[in-house]
Amino acid sequence: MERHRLLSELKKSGPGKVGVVLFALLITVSIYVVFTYPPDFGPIRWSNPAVWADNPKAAPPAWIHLFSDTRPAEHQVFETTSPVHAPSGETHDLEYVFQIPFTHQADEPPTFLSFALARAVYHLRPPVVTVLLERPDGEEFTLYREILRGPRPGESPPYQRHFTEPLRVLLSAERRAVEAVAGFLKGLEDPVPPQEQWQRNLTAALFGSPASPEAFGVLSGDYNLVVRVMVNDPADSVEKVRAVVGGSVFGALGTDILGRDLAEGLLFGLPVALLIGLTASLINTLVGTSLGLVSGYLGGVADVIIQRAADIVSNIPLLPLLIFMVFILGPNLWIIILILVAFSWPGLTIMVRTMVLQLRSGSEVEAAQALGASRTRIIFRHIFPHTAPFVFAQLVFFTPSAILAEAGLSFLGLGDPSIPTWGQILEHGFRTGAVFLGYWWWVIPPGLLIVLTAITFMFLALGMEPVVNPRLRRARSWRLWR
Amino acid sequence: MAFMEIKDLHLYYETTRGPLRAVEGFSLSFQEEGKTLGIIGESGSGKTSLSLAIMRSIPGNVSTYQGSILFEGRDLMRLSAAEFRKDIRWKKISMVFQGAMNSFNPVIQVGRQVVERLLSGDGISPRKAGREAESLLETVGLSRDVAYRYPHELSGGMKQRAPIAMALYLKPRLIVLDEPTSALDVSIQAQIMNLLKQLKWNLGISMILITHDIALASDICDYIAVIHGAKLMEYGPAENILINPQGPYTQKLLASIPRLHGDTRPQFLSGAPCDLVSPPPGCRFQSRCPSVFEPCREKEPPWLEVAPAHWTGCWLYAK
Amino acid sequence: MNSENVLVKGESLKVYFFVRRGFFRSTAVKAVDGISFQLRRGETIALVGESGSGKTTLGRATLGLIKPVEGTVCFEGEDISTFMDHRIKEFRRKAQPIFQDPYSSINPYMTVFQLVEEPLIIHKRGDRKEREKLVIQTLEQVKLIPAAEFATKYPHTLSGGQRQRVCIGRAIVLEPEYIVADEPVSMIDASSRAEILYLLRELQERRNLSFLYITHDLASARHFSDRIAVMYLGTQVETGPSREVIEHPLHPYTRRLLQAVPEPDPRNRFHLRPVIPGDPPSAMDVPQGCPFQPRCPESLVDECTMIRPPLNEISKGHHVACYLQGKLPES
Amino acid sequence: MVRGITMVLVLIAVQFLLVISLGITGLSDRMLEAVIGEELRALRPSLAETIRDPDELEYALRVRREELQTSYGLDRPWYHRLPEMVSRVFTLDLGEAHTLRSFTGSNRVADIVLERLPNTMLLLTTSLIFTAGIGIAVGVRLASKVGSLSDRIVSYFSAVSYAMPAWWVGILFILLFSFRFPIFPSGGMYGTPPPPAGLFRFLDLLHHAFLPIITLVLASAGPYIYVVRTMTLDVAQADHVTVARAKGLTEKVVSRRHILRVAAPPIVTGLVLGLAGSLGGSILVETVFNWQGMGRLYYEAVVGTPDEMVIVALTFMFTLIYVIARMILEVLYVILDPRVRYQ
Repeated sequence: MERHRLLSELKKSGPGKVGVVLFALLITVSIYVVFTYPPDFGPIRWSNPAVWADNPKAAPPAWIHLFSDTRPAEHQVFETTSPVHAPSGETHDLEYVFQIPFTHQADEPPTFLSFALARAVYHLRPPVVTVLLERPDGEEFTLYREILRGPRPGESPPYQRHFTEPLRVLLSAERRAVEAVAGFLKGLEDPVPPQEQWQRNLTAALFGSPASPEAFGVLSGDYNLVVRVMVNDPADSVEKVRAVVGGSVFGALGTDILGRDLAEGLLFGLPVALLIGLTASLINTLVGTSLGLVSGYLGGVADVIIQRAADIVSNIPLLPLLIFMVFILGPNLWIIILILVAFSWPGLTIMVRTMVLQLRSGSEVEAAQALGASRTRIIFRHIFPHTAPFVFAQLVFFTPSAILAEAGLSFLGLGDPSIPTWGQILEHGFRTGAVFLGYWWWVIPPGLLIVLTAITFMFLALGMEPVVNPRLRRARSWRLWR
Repeated sequence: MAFMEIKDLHLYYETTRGPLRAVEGFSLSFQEEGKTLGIIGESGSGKTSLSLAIMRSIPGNVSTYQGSILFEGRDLMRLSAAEFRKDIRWKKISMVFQGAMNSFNPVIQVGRQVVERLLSGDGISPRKAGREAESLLETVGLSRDVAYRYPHELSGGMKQRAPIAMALYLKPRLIVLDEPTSALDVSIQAQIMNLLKQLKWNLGISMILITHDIALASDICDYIAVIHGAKLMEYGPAENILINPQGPYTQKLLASIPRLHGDTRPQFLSGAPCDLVSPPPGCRFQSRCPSVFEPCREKEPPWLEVAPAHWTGCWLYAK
Repeated sequence: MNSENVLVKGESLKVYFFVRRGFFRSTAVKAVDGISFQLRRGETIALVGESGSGKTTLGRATLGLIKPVEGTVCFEGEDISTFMDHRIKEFRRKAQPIFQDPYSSINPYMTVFQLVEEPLIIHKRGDRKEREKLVIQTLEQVKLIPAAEFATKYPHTLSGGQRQRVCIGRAIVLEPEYIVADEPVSMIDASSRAEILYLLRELQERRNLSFLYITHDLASARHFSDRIAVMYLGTQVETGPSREVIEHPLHPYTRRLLQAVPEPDPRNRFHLRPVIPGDPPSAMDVPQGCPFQPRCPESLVDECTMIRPPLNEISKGHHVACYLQGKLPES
Repeated sequence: MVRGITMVLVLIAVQFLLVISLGITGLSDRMLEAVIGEELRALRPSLAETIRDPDELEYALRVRREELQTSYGLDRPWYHRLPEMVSRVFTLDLGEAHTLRSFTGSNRVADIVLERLPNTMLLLTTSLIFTAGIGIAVGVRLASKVGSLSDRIVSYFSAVSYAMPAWWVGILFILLFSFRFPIFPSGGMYGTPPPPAGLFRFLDLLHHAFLPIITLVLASAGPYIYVVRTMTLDVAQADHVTVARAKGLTEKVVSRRHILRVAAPPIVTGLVLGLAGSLGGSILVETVFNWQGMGRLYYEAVVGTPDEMVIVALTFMFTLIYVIARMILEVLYVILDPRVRYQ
């Protein structure tokens, strides 16, 4: 009876409806994440700096330009494997030329310019790599010129370079680029900004021309990044060239200080949060309910022991102990869940026991006993169904507590490092000073997601309240800290 | 002038299916002061709602509350809430609620609660209040020290007497008693009824006794009103109703009481009172009535005086 | 008395509960304190008394739901406390309770069909088909007609009387021989009480059932039982044929109890009803001698305060436990 | 009686849980070894100046190490050493910290903890008082108009407030009120340099305490309002309230004497249980606002350079605060509910 009421009540109440819709949404997104993300997302992607090297650091989300008049520099990544020119076999034409044309249309210069080169092979002498920037005003800057590393002792040809780790160069910080700019400025007649000023912000000079003695104006238009690789042997090769024009904004939710795409990490956090919440809640419910049933129905010594234990555990201030235990036992997701359960079962146990005691002396159970029903039958058919709606509501109610608890632990740096969670993202942001630097995109979305997830369950619980309330409100689960 | 006259009283509750008609078009005049009127009805007939309507103690989910209650020439329903509180509530009309054990605040001493009305506001000294509470409790047959006990320390019978003491506090002219003895053993029930009789005789207090037990009503009531399905079915002097009932419902109700003496077996009324959210047209008793005929199903029965001061609402007596 | 015909027999039954008082002490609540009775096949005994007189406890003891501290309950001549595993199950099939509150004694999560079927499942009766047939038959017997329609309903959609019929159906589906009906109609509207009682009587006649009818309603006891046993504070003070006990009560307690019952008579209102003074005492401290003696309105003889009066047969089948027999005026 | 025993058991159980986990995992030994290593490293240069012979130097260091091991009790297994520590803690002899120091430089744990205690209590008690005030005032008002717009709004607010991690709210406040609109300081307890003692210093403290307190209140008031509302509602529907109204008592008397007075015990319980939440929350909030309280200290003692003496002492203090609150609750219960008195 009450099972049906539970559902119909959920559909009727406002919070219940909102809860159901949100829950469906969370589940759908989680399923998407589970199927599209690699299972070891944490170690191989999130915590691997190489993956994020090309991204702008601490960039706000791309959509903020909707709220400002200036057009931000777009983040552009180019990669090519086909040179416009390759060695033809004649001895004086031993050169690979890669061209990366791009357009810069913004009210500010790019935040950086970088290039990368991967999988080079040579046979005699190491190739020479030169990088040039052709600007829309026809100027040409040589940004970089280096020779790849020569043969190591004991190495024999063909020599392979940058196969595992590409050669990565931050062009906008290169000495040669500074020289190129200085040369360019010297040729101008108008007064130009002093070197101390533009050297700190080289991209402004690379992507602009002096607009006044103080500052550079942005030079919009088509640029071309040319990468020349001089080789000594026609059999030498270069496979891949990559260029990144660093933007000032990135993606849907921006990046963190390491250039990680926050949207990606936050999305991964959703199934993790649901996993933590639901698993902890499920185990907690299972443990709490069974102990309550045992304690209430069997009575005697078992009852006394369980009740004393519940009394003690429920009076322990949770968070200090939780921090301590996680610190001792190590930050592992499952350990965190188990510790959470270890300190949270008494609420449910006490509630279930009280109900069982009432039911046990009631006439329904007595009638079943008089029929000769077995103990198992009485517990599962005549006692458990009465407690089920309350147990279920507790299940829903405990879930956000567990999510919040994990987030709190993660925020203290006690999260499982192999699995990125919202709490950990927040912790990283807080620890690296995101708050004090005003990196709001790093701090607000993870918190909002925690709230959204927790509130989904709160609304579900609120929707069930009319059915469950009289007894639920005596349960003490809300004492869980936040 | 009648002592109390209720005219066309309605009380509907709001439900998800529509209004639940707990009291519908209830009219009766309670002629003499110092007498007792019994209101008899099965569970779900609206008798408790009627008592709440008379006391103007209506709960929040009431959708319709109208009609008039003339008491000492004043229409109680037209009085403002403040006037009603100042002049009528507990001063002229008091009440003993159903479920006496819950009538008392568990954390305040019984005596304080008995004389609480004046303690808060109109102001009497606590000492005087204490003495008054003691003597009131004595009036209802409780010892003086009960005044200083908490409700959970009283036995069932004592708990039943204390609300009566509370109702007597301001010497009201009318006490509404809602099932004052339900869930009590016959022996305690008889004690309480004796107490009520003594109050009636000695203090001349008028009472309205609401109960499902017509035999219990015979113990004290001078007039009896029978309600069924939120409607008044029959009303008259106790002699007429108990000995010579006219409406089929009253007849059946009386026949369903097992008699202690004599071998007449009790009869029974099968079926349940009609649904008060969507009642059938015509008489509310039609589905259970043994002598139902055409008009009962079509139109509401007329209210007829079948004997002096004895009224019944039944098509059987329509000419 | 033909002993072959006796179905249930209690011999000097005593049921005590122990209640913690303070930290170490505990007091015995003497709910049933030395009661013997015999219930024949096809007979109904009404157990009458105020609340706290121990009548419910006695009923539960005869079903083996509570263990007496002393005395035995025999069912078909055998002590039920000696029943082991399968024997106890057989006994459970034959002896069934019906409880006062039809709202709390059935599982609200089960349909009427499941409720009535459950005893059959517990006792592994028949296959699905046979059980279905039996359940429908039973529902028809308890007048839940049309049975097929009622079978699919949940209890909360039924009225009090209908629920009580479901309880009765649950109790009789196993074809028991002995039923303890504990105030089966006190939660039902007065106007439909008789209907349930007639139903029980009909089932009794058809199946030769024996009833222990526990009630505080003396009038219904008169009409629906063969014998009445009046209980006071865990003891039997009077027992005899129903009519006899009602018309010629011997014990002062029975007399006062009967006088307290109102009959719908308009003359009632002109006089006070004789009442038993005071509250019923608690079973925690039962007075010495006759348990009724502190409230007894009759003049006391010395024995009353010293030794508990034995149950004496005054006329055929009419027993009373009182020293004042012959000294009391005829009622 | 039973409650009192339970509370003492709680204290003991927590300590033993702590000690056993410290011992079994070998963490205690490791921490002490690290401390000794640290001391020896500091000792080496000064010793090297007086003792030239390397062998002799090593020997001297070894002797010193053994001395230290004995003084820290490392020569005995943890199950001898740690219970002693616990028993000392129970007599409030908190011992000496290995690495942490108090602001005044003392290494006595009692000094370290006690100078933090008032800071934490300032946050806890102030927020508790605000929570109680807001919760009771709003909750009771709402109970009288269930289903109204304001009731629904506050119900949603409660749910949201329960779902919001307090520390995150703290971060938002910093972002908003310290960074975007610099009204309040982002952390710490006093400005730099701290104003001279007296009124200004106190005002400075209030200025710094404002955000942490608001954070704690915001997190706990929402759920508490809901608890008060439900408890009050529960009582408001009781029969004795109908009777009180029927008696003609004014609505003020009814709600004060017949509703609030009866609902008081569970409402107080809710508050004390909420304290358990705030106690935990204070660790996080103190961390966010760099508030020099016990919570922040606990965080430092666990996450920074682990210091078992401080961990044990602080856990004891946290439990003690909670247990004292529970004891007060028991006493209040006896005062508030006559039914308990006579049980």
